[in-house]
Amino acid sequence: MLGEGILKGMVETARNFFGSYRSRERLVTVQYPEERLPMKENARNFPFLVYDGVDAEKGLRCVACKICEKECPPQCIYIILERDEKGKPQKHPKVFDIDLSVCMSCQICVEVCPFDAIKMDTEFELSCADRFGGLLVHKPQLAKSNEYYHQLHPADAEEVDARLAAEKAKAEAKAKAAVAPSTAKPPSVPRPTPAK
Amino acid sequence: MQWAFNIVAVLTLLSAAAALSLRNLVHCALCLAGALGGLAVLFLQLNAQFVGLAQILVYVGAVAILVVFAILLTRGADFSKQPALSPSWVVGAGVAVLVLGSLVAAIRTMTATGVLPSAPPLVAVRDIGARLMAEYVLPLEVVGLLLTVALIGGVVIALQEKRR
Amino acid sequence: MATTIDQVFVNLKLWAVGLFPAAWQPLVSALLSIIAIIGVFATLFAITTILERKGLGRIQNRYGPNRVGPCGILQPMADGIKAIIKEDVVPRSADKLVHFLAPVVLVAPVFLVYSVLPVGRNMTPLDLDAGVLFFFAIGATTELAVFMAGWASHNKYSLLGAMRAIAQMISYEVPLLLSTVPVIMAVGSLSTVRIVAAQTGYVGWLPRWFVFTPWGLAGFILFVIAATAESNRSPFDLPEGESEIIAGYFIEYSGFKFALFFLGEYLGLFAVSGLAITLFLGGWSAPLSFLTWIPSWVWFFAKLLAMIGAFIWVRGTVPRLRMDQLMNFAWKFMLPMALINILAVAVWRYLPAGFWRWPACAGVVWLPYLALGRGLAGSKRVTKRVYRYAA
Amino acid sequence: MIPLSHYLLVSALLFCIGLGGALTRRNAILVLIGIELMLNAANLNFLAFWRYGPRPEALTGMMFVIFSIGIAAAEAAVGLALIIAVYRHYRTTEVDKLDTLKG
Repeated sequence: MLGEGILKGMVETARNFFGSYRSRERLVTVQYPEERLPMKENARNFPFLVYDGVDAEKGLRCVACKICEKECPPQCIYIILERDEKGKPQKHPKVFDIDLSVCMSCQICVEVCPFDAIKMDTEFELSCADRFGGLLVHKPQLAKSNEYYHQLHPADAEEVDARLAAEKAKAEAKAKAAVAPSTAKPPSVPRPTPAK
Repeated sequence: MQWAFNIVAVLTLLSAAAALSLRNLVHCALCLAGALGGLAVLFLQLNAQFVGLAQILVYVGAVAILVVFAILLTRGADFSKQPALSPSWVVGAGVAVLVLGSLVAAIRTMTATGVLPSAPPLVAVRDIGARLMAEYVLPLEVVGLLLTVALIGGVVIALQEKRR
Repeated sequence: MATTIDQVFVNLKLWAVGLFPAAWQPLVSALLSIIAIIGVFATLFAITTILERKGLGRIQNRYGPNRVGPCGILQPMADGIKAIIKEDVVPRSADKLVHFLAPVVLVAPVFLVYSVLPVGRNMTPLDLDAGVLFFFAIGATTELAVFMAGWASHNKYSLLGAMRAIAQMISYEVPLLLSTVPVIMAVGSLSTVRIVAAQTGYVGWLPRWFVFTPWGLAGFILFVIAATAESNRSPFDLPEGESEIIAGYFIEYSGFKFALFFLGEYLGLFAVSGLAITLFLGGWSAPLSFLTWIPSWVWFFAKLLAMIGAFIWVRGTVPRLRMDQLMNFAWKFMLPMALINILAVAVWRYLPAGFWRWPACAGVVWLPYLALGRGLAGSKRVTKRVYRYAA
Repeated sequence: MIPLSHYLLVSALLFCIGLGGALTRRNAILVLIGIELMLNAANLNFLAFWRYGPRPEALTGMMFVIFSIGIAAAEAAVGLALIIAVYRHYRTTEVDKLDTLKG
């Protein structure tokens, strides 16, 4: 009969209407600023720079190799290498800017960085009153500690730390071997598991 | 009442003149709707409530929309740069002025000028209905038939021809 | 006491008009009515926007607006302020004058239409002998306003939306008008006041509303469906189908003019709901005879809110129709049913009062309904879907 | 009270505007608009004479106007359908160009 389906549908919507007042579980909305969903493990938004230790300037892992600048598809990264008084390049960026209004969160900079110096942040509340300058972030704002990275992506951070420690141990062993070549082979170091 | 009549009459005549003199055809159709609406107000002033409302319903609600559809379907809206007036416009305008002159002359020499109406007649819609069903039932049926024929005829004429 | 409260607004107006000299009184009376209509129905518009958003939210298991004020009840004010202070953008190639006039031509007649609705006992601003005709005549100008808006914007989406809207409105105006004919035949008058007066009696304590007769129920359903289509509400909101033509005929409007379009749409909805109440639901009369002590205007607005609630409920349930389905429904179902309903009221009128005219009249309406419903369902050729590209 | 001659004058002016428009414009739709205006001018005349006539309760003029409105609606529908058909055939709605007898 014509109209039967509409009546059935109306009963269903009425059930939704009254049910949403009776049982809270039906309501799917998250009341955002007060109530937040936990962030997903692999959530990512915009990149930031990792530093070790306490001093953001000294501990910065970035060596200003500019690979990320070249690889960045929308070209939102801008790096100037630091030089000392004689003009000798230092392994440190003098300027490291990211234009967040251009960045497309592709994570390619993270993939290509050989030093695990740039990682993805999960911060998304970036609104600001300044239309042009506000989203161009500089090195001091970009530099975040390794502990912060541990908070965001604990599993990834553990893995990165293990790998870095292993590489460091390997390099030390190599140096030791260079100092004393007569001794036996350097102790075998477990190969770091490749990043997923 | 005089000033209300004057305002409505002037507005009606102005929009009627605009409906036939503007270049953009859609503007013409909108002005036509305005003129017919003004005419409906004149009807209402003449105590012809039913006719005035029927005028709005039929003309503003239907005929004006029909004209607009016709204009858009014939691409009249993108009016070209060629002259809007036909080559024999002088003759046409002359005829119109002549008719106007003779009509005005006839009205001025009318013996019954300034006849004032008796008491305003109170016409109930019920009376109109009763008349239509009793005295005027044959014309009513004929109009009904005419409208049906016009409906079918309009559809048949405007129907897209299938064969080339 | 009950009569005092019932007539409080009538007496208030009489008192206010009495303060002026006799020559001014008609003008003052008219002005007071206009102010009351605009104030009351504009407020109702604000209430309805929040009701609709909240109701739709709950139907979809959401909260709806709940930020501005307690439980979000100040949301309409925030919307209004936003609409007023927004920039008014007019497209460069638009026809400026027509673009400006369209919202005015849309909203002004809708306010005029309220003057024939009896919102309470002795509370009809304009008691016309041809009240129902006045309603439809003034309401017909909306189509012109829709066309003006769509054409003047100089945008193909708006023009398409306007064409759709006009085609839909003209198609559904026929069943809308024809579904009122049974009531007019039963009452023998076009005056809204007389139509309500004919429904004020009670049988026992049940009201004598027309909706409780077979032809009245059918007429009411047909009228409400046609009214939904006339006021471009879901499921007949093709003219503003976002997925196809963005916002239809008011796509190029912003700021206050857009708010005017919104206002016009809702005011049109209230007007047809009010007419449906007047024609079928007994106007301002109480639903049960022992409830007559509640003022008549309370009943009218209670019924109006109930109608609005039903419209919101339908909007939350039924998906949008396709253009051909819309037209088929109008011409193949609504129009024949409206004509058959006129036959049914004739059967009702000329059968002697008693039990037998109930099944006779109901049969006259019900059997064609079944047949037409089957026809509509049978014409649907459901074939197995063939995928051309996806293997 | 407004004298009868005022209504007749308005009606005459409206009729001549319609006549002039119908005779001078090129576009067929405008010719139709002119004819509509002439019809309406006649309607106004009928109503004015009905109102100011000797026996308004006979409703003669009003009946004439009611039928005239019905006929005008039919005329507009058929006329516009014809214009659309002609446009489809000749790709023009200008009356001056529609001068061939053979389709």
